[in-house]
Amino acid sequence: MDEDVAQGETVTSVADRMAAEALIVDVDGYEGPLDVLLTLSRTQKVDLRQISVLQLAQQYLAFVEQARTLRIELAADYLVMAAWLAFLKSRLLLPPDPEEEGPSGEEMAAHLAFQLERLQAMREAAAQLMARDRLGRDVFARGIPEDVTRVREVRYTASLMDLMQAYARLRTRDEFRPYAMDRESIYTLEAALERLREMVGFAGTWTDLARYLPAEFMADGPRRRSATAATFAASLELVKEGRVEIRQAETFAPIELRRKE
Amino acid sequence: MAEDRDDDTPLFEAPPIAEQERMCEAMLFASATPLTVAEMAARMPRGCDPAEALMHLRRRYAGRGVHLVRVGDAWAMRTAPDLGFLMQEERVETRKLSRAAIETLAIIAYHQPITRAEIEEIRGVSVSRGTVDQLLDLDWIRFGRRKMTPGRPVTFVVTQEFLDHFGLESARDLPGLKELRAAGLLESRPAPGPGAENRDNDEQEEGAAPGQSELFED
Amino acid sequence: MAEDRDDDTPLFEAPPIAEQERMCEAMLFASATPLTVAEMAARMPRGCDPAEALMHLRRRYAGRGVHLVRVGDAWAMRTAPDLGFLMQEERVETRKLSRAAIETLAIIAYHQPITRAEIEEIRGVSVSRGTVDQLLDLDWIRFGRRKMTPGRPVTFVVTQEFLDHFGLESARDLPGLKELRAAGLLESRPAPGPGAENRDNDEQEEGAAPGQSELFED
Repeated sequence: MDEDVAQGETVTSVADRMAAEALIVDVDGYEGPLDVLLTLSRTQKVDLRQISVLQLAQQYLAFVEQARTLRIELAADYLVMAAWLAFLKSRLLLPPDPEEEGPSGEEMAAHLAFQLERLQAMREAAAQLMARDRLGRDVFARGIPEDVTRVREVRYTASLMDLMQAYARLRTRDEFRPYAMDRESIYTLEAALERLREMVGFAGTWTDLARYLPAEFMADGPRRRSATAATFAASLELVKEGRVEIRQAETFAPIELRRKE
Repeated sequence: MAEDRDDDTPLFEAPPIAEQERMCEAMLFASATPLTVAEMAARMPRGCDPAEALMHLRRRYAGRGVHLVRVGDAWAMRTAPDLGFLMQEERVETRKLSRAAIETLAIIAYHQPITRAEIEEIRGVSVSRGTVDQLLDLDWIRFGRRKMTPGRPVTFVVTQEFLDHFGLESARDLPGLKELRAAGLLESRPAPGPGAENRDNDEQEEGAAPGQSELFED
Repeated sequence: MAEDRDDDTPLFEAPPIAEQERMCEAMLFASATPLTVAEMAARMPRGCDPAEALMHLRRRYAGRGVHLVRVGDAWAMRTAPDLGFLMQEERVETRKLSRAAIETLAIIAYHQPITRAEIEEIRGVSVSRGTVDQLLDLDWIRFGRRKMTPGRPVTFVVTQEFLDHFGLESARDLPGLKELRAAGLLESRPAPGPGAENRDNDEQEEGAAPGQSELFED
């Protein structure tokens, strides 16, 4: 018994799903809301210029409603169009309010009719274009472009696509660069030692450690910090070697160096 | 012989026009792609006037199995369309274009230069990147001048290859162009009402690459 | 009209000889190989006599810029031997630009005016002299104004020939990074990892490496 029910349910849901899928496919067959409107407008069997936009709006809203009852997920632009048409419908049905801002229902309807007519015209133009005599199908170019054996010139070519792809490749490459230390902003202990050894010989009086930092590392934060750390480490090394004395009056006060006589 | 020559006259007399016609005929026959008047003139002896020679040549090939056709500002020899049935072996199978691609191509041809946002406005649906890619790949469209609107979006225009493929002398010869223009269907008409602002924003977002345009500022 | 027809006469009248001549002309023009009389006959409507049509065609092209010539037992159209000098430019070998060259060119096009050091900064490798020389040789880049930085390095800019070759009206018409991404040429998203957090959000969006924009601030 239970099994039967369960089976029955499965069957209906499968059938439901298939029906729904058929409709999804159908909706997918449309190239957007304007395409749906254009298709619906054909049922009116009149010139697009004489079309009843009100009737069309109702048909479209019915289409969206049907999709909703069948639980078809419509893309956002279909729903935006539905909202716009509902608004248009209200404008067309209610007597115009002179206080109200914005375009009249007639203006909006006229624009929609224009859009439909323009899309229809472009479709027809596209069909005419594709029906023309086409190179390689109806009309043919020279089959043996002649090569005359005299000048042999190497010409380098590249297409715009090549150019853009090259640029895109360059601009995205950094995003995938394996992590590496950026050596440029690092002031090494070796460099600091070398510099301090040379300079400290002249420092007979107590001198702020900061004065020993190389000028080119003073400009921005990370580089200055790197230089400060390296120079401080180098000064400790020189203290250990017995070549300088080091002092700091209190916490966070400047660190000072003096040559050891 | 040349009493009233002025100073601009070249040292040597240009070949007779019949001879120039032969030269154009030979060059155009040998080339599978269209040649411009300037390209032909560069290869011909000095003082030649390929433009005039081409007029003669065109008349000579009228009604023949091969025609002289104009493609933008270039010229090419092409077989007469009514004889296409003889060329089964030469036929090249072209990739089938999607409906979206065909429509997008027509919209670009009839409205050029046109931005992506404007194409979307006409089709009422977004243009997938594959569509534009395919048309660029076929060399049927290229990038045109940027539009002087906010965001300075790039535009698309059709190419000489497009004209050559569809047998058009110029984009002005597109079928039905005059009628479409007379009917006002090629004008860009802004949508009235609240929808309008949204569209504008879209366009801005579409074309804007602020960092990039700064790069191009001098 | 056909009183003395015999039994071999086909059901349909063969096209007039002038029409057959047009057919042979078109086939010989479009074919990639010389064609024999039998091959032509096989393509033409029944009852045609290409051998006779070819005699007419040969006479028509006598003295023209293009001749009908016999190649073994087949026929082909060839430019007149005296006009061979016009075909000098036809013999052009085209080669793809190297990756280094196309990258360098792209950087110059997008960032001009730009110094060699700045190009190297973006490419992450040094730019060989041959690469720059090649681009100069092709007339695709030229020297721009010197930069007002220490050493006053020369800069590179793209030329009119570059724009012509790539079908651009100005370098400003090159699509921006956002448009490249929309066209599917820039698929990647910035990889999360060290360094990424430090980046300016906007720049990340644009796909720009930090530091790079600094380089181009004047």
